[in-house]
Amino acid sequence: MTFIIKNLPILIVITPLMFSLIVAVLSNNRLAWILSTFASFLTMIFSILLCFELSNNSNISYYLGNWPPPLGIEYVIDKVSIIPIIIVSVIGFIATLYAHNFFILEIDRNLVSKTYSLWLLTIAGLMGLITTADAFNLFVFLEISSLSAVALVALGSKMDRKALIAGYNYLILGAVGATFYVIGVGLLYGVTGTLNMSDLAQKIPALGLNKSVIVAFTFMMLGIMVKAAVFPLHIWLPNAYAYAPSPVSVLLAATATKVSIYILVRISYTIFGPSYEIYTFESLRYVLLYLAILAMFAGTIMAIFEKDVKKLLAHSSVAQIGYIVLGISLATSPGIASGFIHLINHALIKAGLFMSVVAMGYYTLKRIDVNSITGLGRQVPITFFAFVICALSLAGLPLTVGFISKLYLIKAAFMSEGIWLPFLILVSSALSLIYIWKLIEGLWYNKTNSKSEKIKELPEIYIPLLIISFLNIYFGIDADLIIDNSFIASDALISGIK
Amino acid sequence: MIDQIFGVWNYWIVFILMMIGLYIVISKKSLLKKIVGLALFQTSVFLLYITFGKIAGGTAPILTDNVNEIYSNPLPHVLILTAIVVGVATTALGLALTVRINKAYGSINENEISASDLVEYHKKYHEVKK
Amino acid sequence: MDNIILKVCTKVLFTPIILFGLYVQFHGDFGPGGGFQAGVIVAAAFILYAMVFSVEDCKVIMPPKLNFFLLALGAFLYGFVGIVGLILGDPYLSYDVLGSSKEAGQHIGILLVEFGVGLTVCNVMISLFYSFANFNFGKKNND
Amino acid sequence: MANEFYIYLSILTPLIAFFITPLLSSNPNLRDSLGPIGGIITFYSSLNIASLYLNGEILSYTFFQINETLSISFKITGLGVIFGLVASGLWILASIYTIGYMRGNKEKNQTRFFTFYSIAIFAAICIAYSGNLLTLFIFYEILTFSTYPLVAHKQNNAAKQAGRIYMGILVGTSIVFLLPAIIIVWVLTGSLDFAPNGVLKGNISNEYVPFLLALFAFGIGKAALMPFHKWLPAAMVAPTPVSALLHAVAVVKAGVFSMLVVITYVFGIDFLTETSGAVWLIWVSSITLLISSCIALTKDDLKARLAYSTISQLSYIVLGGAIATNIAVQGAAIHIVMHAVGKITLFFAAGSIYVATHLSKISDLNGMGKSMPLTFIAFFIGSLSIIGVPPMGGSWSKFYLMLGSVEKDYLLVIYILAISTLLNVYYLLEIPAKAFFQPKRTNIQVTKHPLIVYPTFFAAMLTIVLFIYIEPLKHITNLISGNQ
Repeated sequence: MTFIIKNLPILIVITPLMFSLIVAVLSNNRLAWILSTFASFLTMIFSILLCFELSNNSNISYYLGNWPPPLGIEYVIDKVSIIPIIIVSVIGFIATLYAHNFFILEIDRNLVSKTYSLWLLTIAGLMGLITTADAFNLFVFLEISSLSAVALVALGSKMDRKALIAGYNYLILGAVGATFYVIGVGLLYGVTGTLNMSDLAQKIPALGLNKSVIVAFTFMMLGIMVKAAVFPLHIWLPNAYAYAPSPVSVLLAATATKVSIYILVRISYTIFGPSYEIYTFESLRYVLLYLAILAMFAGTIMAIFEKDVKKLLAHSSVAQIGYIVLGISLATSPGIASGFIHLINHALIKAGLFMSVVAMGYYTLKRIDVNSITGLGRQVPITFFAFVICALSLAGLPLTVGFISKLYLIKAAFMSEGIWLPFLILVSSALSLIYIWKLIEGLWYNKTNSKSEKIKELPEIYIPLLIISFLNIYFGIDADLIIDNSFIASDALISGIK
Repeated sequence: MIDQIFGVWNYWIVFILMMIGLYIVISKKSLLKKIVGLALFQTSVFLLYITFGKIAGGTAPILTDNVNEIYSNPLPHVLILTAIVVGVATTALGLALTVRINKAYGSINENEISASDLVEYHKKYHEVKK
Repeated sequence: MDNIILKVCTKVLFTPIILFGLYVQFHGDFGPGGGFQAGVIVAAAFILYAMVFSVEDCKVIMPPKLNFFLLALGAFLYGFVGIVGLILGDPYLSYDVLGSSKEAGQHIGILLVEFGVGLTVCNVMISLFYSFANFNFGKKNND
Repeated sequence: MANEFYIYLSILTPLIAFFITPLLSSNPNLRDSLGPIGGIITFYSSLNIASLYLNGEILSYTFFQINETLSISFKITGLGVIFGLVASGLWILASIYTIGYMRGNKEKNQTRFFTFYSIAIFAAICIAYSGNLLTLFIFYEILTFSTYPLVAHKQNNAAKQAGRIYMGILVGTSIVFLLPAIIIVWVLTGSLDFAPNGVLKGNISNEYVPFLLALFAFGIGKAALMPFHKWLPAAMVAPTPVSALLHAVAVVKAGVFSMLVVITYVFGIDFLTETSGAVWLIWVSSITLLISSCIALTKDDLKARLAYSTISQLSYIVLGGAIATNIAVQGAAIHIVMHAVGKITLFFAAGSIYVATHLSKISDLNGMGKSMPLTFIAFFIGSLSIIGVPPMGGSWSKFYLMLGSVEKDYLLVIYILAISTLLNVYYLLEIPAKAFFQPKRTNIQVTKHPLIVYPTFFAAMLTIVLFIYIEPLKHITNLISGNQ
């Protein structure tokens, strides 16, 4: 079994990839689901093994096809990339476990197995994005993950035809973003002659204020900012999350943008880190900072006025991405660490919220909007319970993960920017309470004079949901694991700058 | 000055194609034309890469007995081969979506689509009010 | 299309086109060529057949299910060759261990991988053609 | 070890009640008896904690270490002992009263009500014994969220509106002001633990002290300083036991308790005196005190009047903290007890009037004294205690507050206290006066429930007992600011 340990960095990518090809040709939907669950389970096991491997050495590097870098493609797992790997694999597993009931309801029966194939392909693409240390290979995985994600989003068209438009917009914007990125990579390759990230990092500082590099940096950042849905490049996100099939919303909301933010960090700190003073100008940092603040408010305010609950959560995602980017744009060790903390925590929170909301939609067989949820809470008490926990976690109630991330984010903001920034963060999070409360209140209050019947809740739906809500509380109390690893990651990134 | 314009004419072509493509993506209302624009945009990037790889007078990088032969850098070509595949996939997916949109909405014009969504929304709203 | 000349020519040309595709495929080891080109050439044979006869006729010789299966198989082959190398103790996608010597291993590996690429490209082309071929681009059909 | 057992006991009892109550929904008698039993156990352990504290033993217990500087831990402080005694002692009374009220009023969803009632008590006791700002904040928020289902118990539109105001102000202020204040303390001092003479001294430059104190003062929305007082009258839509719990025992007391804790254990009285960072708070709380008394005059709804009276009484306590002398803080701490007992009497009385007659307007109460003498006598005694007339307990705290302001030469404060006492006399004594001396206008059916009337009367008696039996309380309050 040593070959498994030796090849873990590639196994986490090819396991879902190969299984997606097998699943695609199956005709039995249940078998497809079982195989997908198995594949995502294997991926999760491999990721966890990788975690243990990583505790012994600072990074694991893997040469694809035995070609050493900079010629060949290198896969690197270090203390930073392990965070999104764990997020994607764990959430991916839980979401796959959760997906089956929804897919057979929301998608044409003969398309279900192909849907699973796309689903695994998305996971594989995301994993590849995280592990690869080759700037061009990253583009390929970017497209693999986003094309399969677009197809998944568009599959929601059986329930609502708007899914097609949402998918189309996602495709166009995503393709433009990816092309921007690839222009940047091309320009960098033109001046340095290499595509390996660490090699790039070594060669760029020697070039000084080269215009090609500046343009390349801008293009790459812009391209990834589209993928990461950083305000104002987020417009594809709300519709894509809202009209996608339910499990897809869960998966994408919890993982896709997180991975893109991770790449944003990688580009600005790993590739351009050593020449930080020259290329990651103070001004760019401030661009990100102000965009993040705008995102916090714009996302929250849009969410307050939104009626459709899935879309509301998507708008809130925009705001939460703002928090993460804000932490990262502080460019201090506590700042980046708080960004990572919120990266993990928000994945847990949003996965839980989307899971409970789509479960309610599944039980009642209709789109959940603010008016139709009245009194639903008593019909589905377990789901409601999980929803309340995750919602309060989003609001940042103590003893939940949301509180931990808020605590560290505010501390970092206060330490580097003074009081005005924490104040803005807190005002926006107080505003976010409005839409959270609107939902909780709506679910809790009874419908006027109508006796609602209890709906039988399915264990295969509520068990993954309860796992997620438990994690929301558990990591809110025993936050050591997340906090420590985030600080290790941010220290590793910061040391690249110096 | 002349060198700035004509000496790097290949970059100018890349640049012009890129801007045309991006302009089409942004300005055209037809979903089909947007995809055409996107394809043009991506193609301009392929050209950019190939321009880097080309060495004046170079041949295909195949090993021959002549050691001193000049050959072009093969890596950008390989990369672009991948990028072309990705581009084809994007275009195919975009076209497939356009086909489905046309089936669902009876139009591929952005304005008409949003208008019909608006009509749908209002119908639903009135049903709720009744 | 009811042109008898086209039909006869297509029937005659169908096999040579595929043969040419295979030539390009296996020649790709030593000279210009390879899976991408070969796949497109083979797909062209099927597409020609479908255009001259009809898409339904083409679906008889290349059923969509088989098409999709081969598509997945090609990609699977690509990945699987990599896994074989991985099991034999080298990194993923390393073909050195496949044969008796390093060169022989590379040879076998590239051959198989390119065949997988060819298979996938060919079937992707055909399935793209299938999905767009029969579509009515007029106004909304009231079904 | 054995001594720390009392901390577990007092904290876990309401928590266990919280978990058991939903299981007993089919057996109302057993379910309802959990409250008094839990109250007695908690009160017993609080008494033990108090006596241990008086013997000079410092109990502390770290429940969970989040990282080196953050932990959820409990530590017994002088203020905590007082608040713990108040919360657990009045829980016994309130829970007995609640049974009578809920049954007499035939409320729906009683199980849910009792469930959240016990979790609110749990949060209040955890606040009392919390050993650092983080623990305080955590249970402060839990208290807010757990009382929401109680406030909005009726689940109609009025309850919905009130619930929104309640949550909006309490959670909003705590997030926007309190949390950054705590984080600023964390960044400045590197720790959040309470220390007998404050932790901020030497860590913050003097000109920022008023600013930080303002973040705390307005962040602790439960202390109902103007302009963040609106939630208290809004919460009046809740059933009366909830109002009693909110206004006398748990929520508002948690607010002023947190204020005092911040002033004494985070800033430190001496440090505040040195920097005179709390002077502005004296005026803000004085203004709150006067304005809310004036508003109370205008209210005809009995519970609304009591709510505004509560706002003004809370400001006494904040004022005591703001004066920042040992005696004033002592007075404030005593006032926590006195006001709790006094106000719970008034609310019990208001609730029993409502259950018996379904009247809530003061103008309708004319002449009711004859049909419910015990209730109105209790109301009268409670009012006297709030006003501060000996031999009621409330006189002690006012006495200490005045002493404190004399010590610091705040003569204006004394005038304000005097004026507000006059206002108190007017708006509180008007009610029993009307009930006893006005002719009865309407013929109203009066139905009494014994579980309501006796706790009310007992609470009234307690105010007198506390006047006589003040010594142990003085002992504890003497120890608050650390000088033995």
